[in-house]
Amino acid sequence: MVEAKTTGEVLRELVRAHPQLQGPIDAGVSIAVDGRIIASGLSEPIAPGSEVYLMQRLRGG
Amino acid sequence: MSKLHVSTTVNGDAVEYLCDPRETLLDCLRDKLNLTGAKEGCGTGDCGACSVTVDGRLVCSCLMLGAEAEGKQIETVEGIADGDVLHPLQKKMIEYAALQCGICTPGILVAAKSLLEKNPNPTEEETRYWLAGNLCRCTGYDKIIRAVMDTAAELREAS
Amino acid sequence: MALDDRKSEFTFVGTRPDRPDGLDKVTGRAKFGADMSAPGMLHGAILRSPHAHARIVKIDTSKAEEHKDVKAIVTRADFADVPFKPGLEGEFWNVLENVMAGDKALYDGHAVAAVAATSALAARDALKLIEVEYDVLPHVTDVDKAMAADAPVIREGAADYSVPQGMHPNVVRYHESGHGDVEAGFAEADLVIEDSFVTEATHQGYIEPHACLGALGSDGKGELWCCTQGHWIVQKTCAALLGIETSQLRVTASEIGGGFGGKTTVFIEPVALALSRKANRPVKIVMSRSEVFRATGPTASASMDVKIGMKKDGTITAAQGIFRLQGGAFPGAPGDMTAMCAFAPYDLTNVRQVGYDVMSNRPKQAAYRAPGAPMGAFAVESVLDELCNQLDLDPVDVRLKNAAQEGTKASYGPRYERIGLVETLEAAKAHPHYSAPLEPGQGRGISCGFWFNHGGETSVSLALSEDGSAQVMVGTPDIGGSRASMALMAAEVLGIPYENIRVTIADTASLGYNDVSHGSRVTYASGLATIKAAKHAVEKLCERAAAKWGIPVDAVKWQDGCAVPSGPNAGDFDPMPLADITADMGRTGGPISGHFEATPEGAGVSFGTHIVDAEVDPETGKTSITRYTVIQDAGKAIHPTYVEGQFQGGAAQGIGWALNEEYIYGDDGRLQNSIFLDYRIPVASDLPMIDTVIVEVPNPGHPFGVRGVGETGIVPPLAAIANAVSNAAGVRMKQLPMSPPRILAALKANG
Amino acid sequence: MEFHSPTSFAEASALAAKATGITRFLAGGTDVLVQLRSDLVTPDTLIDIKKIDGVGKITCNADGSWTLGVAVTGAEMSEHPELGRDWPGLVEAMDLIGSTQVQGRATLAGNLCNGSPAADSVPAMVAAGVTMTVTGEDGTREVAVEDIPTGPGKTSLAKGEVVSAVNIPARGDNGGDAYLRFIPRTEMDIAVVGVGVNLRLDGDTITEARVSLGAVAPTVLLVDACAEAIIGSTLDDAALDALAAAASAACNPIDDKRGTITFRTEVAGVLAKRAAKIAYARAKGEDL
Repeated sequence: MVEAKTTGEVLRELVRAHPQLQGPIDAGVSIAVDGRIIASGLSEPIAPGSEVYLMQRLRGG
Repeated sequence: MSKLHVSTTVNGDAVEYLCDPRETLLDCLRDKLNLTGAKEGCGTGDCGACSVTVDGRLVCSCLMLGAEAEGKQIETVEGIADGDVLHPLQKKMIEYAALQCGICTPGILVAAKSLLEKNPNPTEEETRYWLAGNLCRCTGYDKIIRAVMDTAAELREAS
Repeated sequence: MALDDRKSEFTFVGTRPDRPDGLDKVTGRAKFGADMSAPGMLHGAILRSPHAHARIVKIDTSKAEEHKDVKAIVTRADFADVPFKPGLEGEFWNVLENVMAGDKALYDGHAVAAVAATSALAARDALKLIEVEYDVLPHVTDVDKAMAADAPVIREGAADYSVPQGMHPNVVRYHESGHGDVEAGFAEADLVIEDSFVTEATHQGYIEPHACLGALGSDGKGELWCCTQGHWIVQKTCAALLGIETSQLRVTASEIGGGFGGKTTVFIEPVALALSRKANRPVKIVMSRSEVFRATGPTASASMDVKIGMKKDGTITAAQGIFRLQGGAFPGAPGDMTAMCAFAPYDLTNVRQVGYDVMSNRPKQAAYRAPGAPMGAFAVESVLDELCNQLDLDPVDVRLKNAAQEGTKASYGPRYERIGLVETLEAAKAHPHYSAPLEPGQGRGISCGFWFNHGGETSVSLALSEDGSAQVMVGTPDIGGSRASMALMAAEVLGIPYENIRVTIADTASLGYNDVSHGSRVTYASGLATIKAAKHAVEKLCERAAAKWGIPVDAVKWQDGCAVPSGPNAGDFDPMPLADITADMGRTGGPISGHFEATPEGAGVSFGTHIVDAEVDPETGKTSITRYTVIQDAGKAIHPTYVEGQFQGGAAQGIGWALNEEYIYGDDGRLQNSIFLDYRIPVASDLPMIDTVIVEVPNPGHPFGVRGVGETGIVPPLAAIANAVSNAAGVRMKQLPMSPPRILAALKANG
Repeated sequence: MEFHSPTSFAEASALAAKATGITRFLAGGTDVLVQLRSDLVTPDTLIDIKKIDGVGKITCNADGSWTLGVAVTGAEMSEHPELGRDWPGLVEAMDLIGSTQVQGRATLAGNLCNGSPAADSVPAMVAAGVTMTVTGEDGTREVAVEDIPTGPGKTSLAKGEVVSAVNIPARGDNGGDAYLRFIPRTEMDIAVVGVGVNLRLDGDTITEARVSLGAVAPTVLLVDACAEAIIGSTLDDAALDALAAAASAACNPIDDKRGTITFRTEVAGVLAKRAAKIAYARAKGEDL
């Protein structure tokens, strides 16, 4: 359980709580907030009660 | 390996160049005459992006040596428009969005023009088979075929 | 980002004007990668390994150096020392190793040295004078064999954190996701089908081979012209590989003759720059088609196991997929993408997916249109079709019954925002194609497909001229008509005619960083940025009008290309057209421009449904595609004709992939079919007209509702065609391409 | 590379005879240029034979036979009304090679001398009984098409010999020919299997036949067993089955990027039947 108001805070707090996540996060992750996939922005707001989901970073062709 | 002197006619202009016997007509058009409209997509005659006509005959300029152009009449994509007036095929290609990236477009235009000169009323099948040597990877050919056939119809009406 | 400015009524958007680069492209005037030359230019050529896997013992360039026309030769030693890291983290190292081999040649076609000479022929001749001593090593090119215990190791230490203990070192990344309890779900099913599927690697097959012209001085300043999907990534990568500062290299994107994901990285560009630095002259390199096939990025090949359980009424109770993707001698095969996309169209209670990224002695895979997604869809949608056949259910009804909707928890985790899958399925069901009778020997197939779409770093500037026209500078190379789309969106905001707007692809010195034209992001992200930049300019136009009228700026609004007074106390003024404001802008406060930069984060996922009829000759196994319909959600079609073109092109590429395109390796590990004669992409006479239906379910993440359309269109075809062929032939086809020998063998095996 | 444009076959032959290294004659160039470009074969001497008088002519001789210049292109053959009426299978076989663009350059002699067992025009020429006039330093000789290729990329022509004319027999009465090939696409492919059939009827009965297979052995095959299977028949189902069996039995193919042994063997029989039916219908005067 981490407390965060933005996508960047989520990542920071996750690594603080679970240092083993540093590897995956360095390798690139996207965060889905209420279904919207945030590819890289660290300042996207997260409202209370939002569903947050961590995914491997997406790549396109 | 001495170079060969070639005199030929391109889009009505008398031109001369010196070429290595191994250089293709496409090499000579692009590198010596700075006519870069014809493209090299394969170098093996399989993609048609380098299509030109030689004495009225549609060929791949990558499958002909520059030396063989001596005394010939060559037409390239640069010669299709009449001054500032686009050929109907050129207009239709734009109108139909029959190009996406546009790399195959010069070859398609040269080949389609050659088709319509030979057969003013081609069926869809005839058009598709005539253009089978012109690869397009973007469009799925649909809009290209429609553009060519509509141009044919327009030219028939005009004549 | 707040989208307070959403729009659903349009003046310009949705019309079909001529593209701004049309005339250049029909007259031969447009300058593509190979069309540029420079004073004093040399021609480069690259020596490539004939071996699939070999230690490079020695490279002797002395004879080539003596060639009178040779001005420079480079090998790996002429590039920067880039650090090695596992997985994709060390992507610069991976790219460098791919651009010029280090200790080992890792695939047939791997670059080992390069020459610059005064002519292209001389450069090619000089290559023959370079002597390379190889110690040939055992090789592997097949994904399943590359994972086997006795497989030769491509590179120790390449696996990243994600790979579980005990896997072969060639497995370099691992992905697992899902939710629910698949075993419990399978137990609930009336019918469970589990099957294995194989797809071969295919190439993006753009008709323009890679080409570039580079100039780099010993002062570290350089210029590069190249055909690329993204010149900032080229700038950044080349700078890293050559050890120069990024900003000192100016990269200009030429017109690009197709990319489809294959031009999202560098191959020859750093080599041209290294040669140029050494020779102190500009160097041009143009790949041959054979080099394109052997040494640029094909897509991954795949080996997949899919298991799906279904109730008699068509409800999917559980789904599981294992997807093994081979991406050449480097990390990057999109096994994770395959896994995440495979079941994405469906609302599943129990789902589990596993993806592997496996290395082998093949060229480094590059993205190809929805990378990874088509293979997974082929496996999943084939099993679904078989379930429908065996349970005697309508394939569209079953997909509708299980279709993901707004709020569905996606197979890859998050919940969907508003999506348009159901709308595409309903359109499929209503389309005359779906109910048209079939001739004997024909079969019909359908499939759904999904792709994420992408936003990415984006920067756009817009400047107004005194005559009231506008120039827009975008940073995403225009591959399929995006300049027209940008101009339409700018016209919509500014309220001036489409024709009065000129859109230019700016070079790296003229604009901030822009992500590559990939991920179906251009119309979405550059479009969004164009809209925002235009609004930024409109704000300034309103300020000028307010100042001229002497009223507060918030009393002015922008309407139909004019500033107009707004609100009860604004005063009574005639609308002030844009051109009236710009005419004297130099005297009223200076130039008026708009700018926007961001990483838009609302790309909006996209779905499509394809219907295809195929006819199989039972005596020869030859397939012809007799009818094809693409139905896809575009969110909002900015220029519908180019949206249709994307749909049609995706279908055509899918037809090639499904039927005939494949990388064929010999036992020696060499690519057997590196020319267009033998790598069989569809020709005009192979295809029918391709019907399209544009579904528009607006993307809530874009002011005009745009969803990218470039990639989703290649996701359903493999499965849709496999289903059509299987239904025509009466035997399930599980391997792509479904070449005639494979179909005939399957028919024979089936009696 | 030296480049020559002789004006007679004698001169061309002499140039080739005294040349050292690799020598190639350039007619349409659709194979020579591909090999040159890909560094597969870089000739030391390239002899363009298109400046020789008469190489572009199609002549119908008094006895009904045809003489084609060695630079006559596929497109010119297809556009010739009478040639196609006499030998539709042969003209169609040539027309199958490559694109419209390639048709503007490719020639029968070039297709033959490239030595590919998959060359489309060759089975049709063999079935038709075409011969080549070959000019060497010691004069000319006439060689049956089937005697020229000796293996992939190899021919029986001696150093200094050049094909100087293509001779197609008179069609004669009640005859028909056909050529079919299998390719995975509709165009732009190399034959995976090719079958040429030429036959003559007396009433409904086949009295003469020549059947030739391409791409199923190191050289194009003239298969007597195939001819025997249908001679004396009215091309009934039994004869067709025997023809297919004989065709498949004659196959000695390889597995390669274009097809498998099994596939080629099977499809050779299928195409032999289909081609025989077309040739038979043509011999009956049906317009196909």
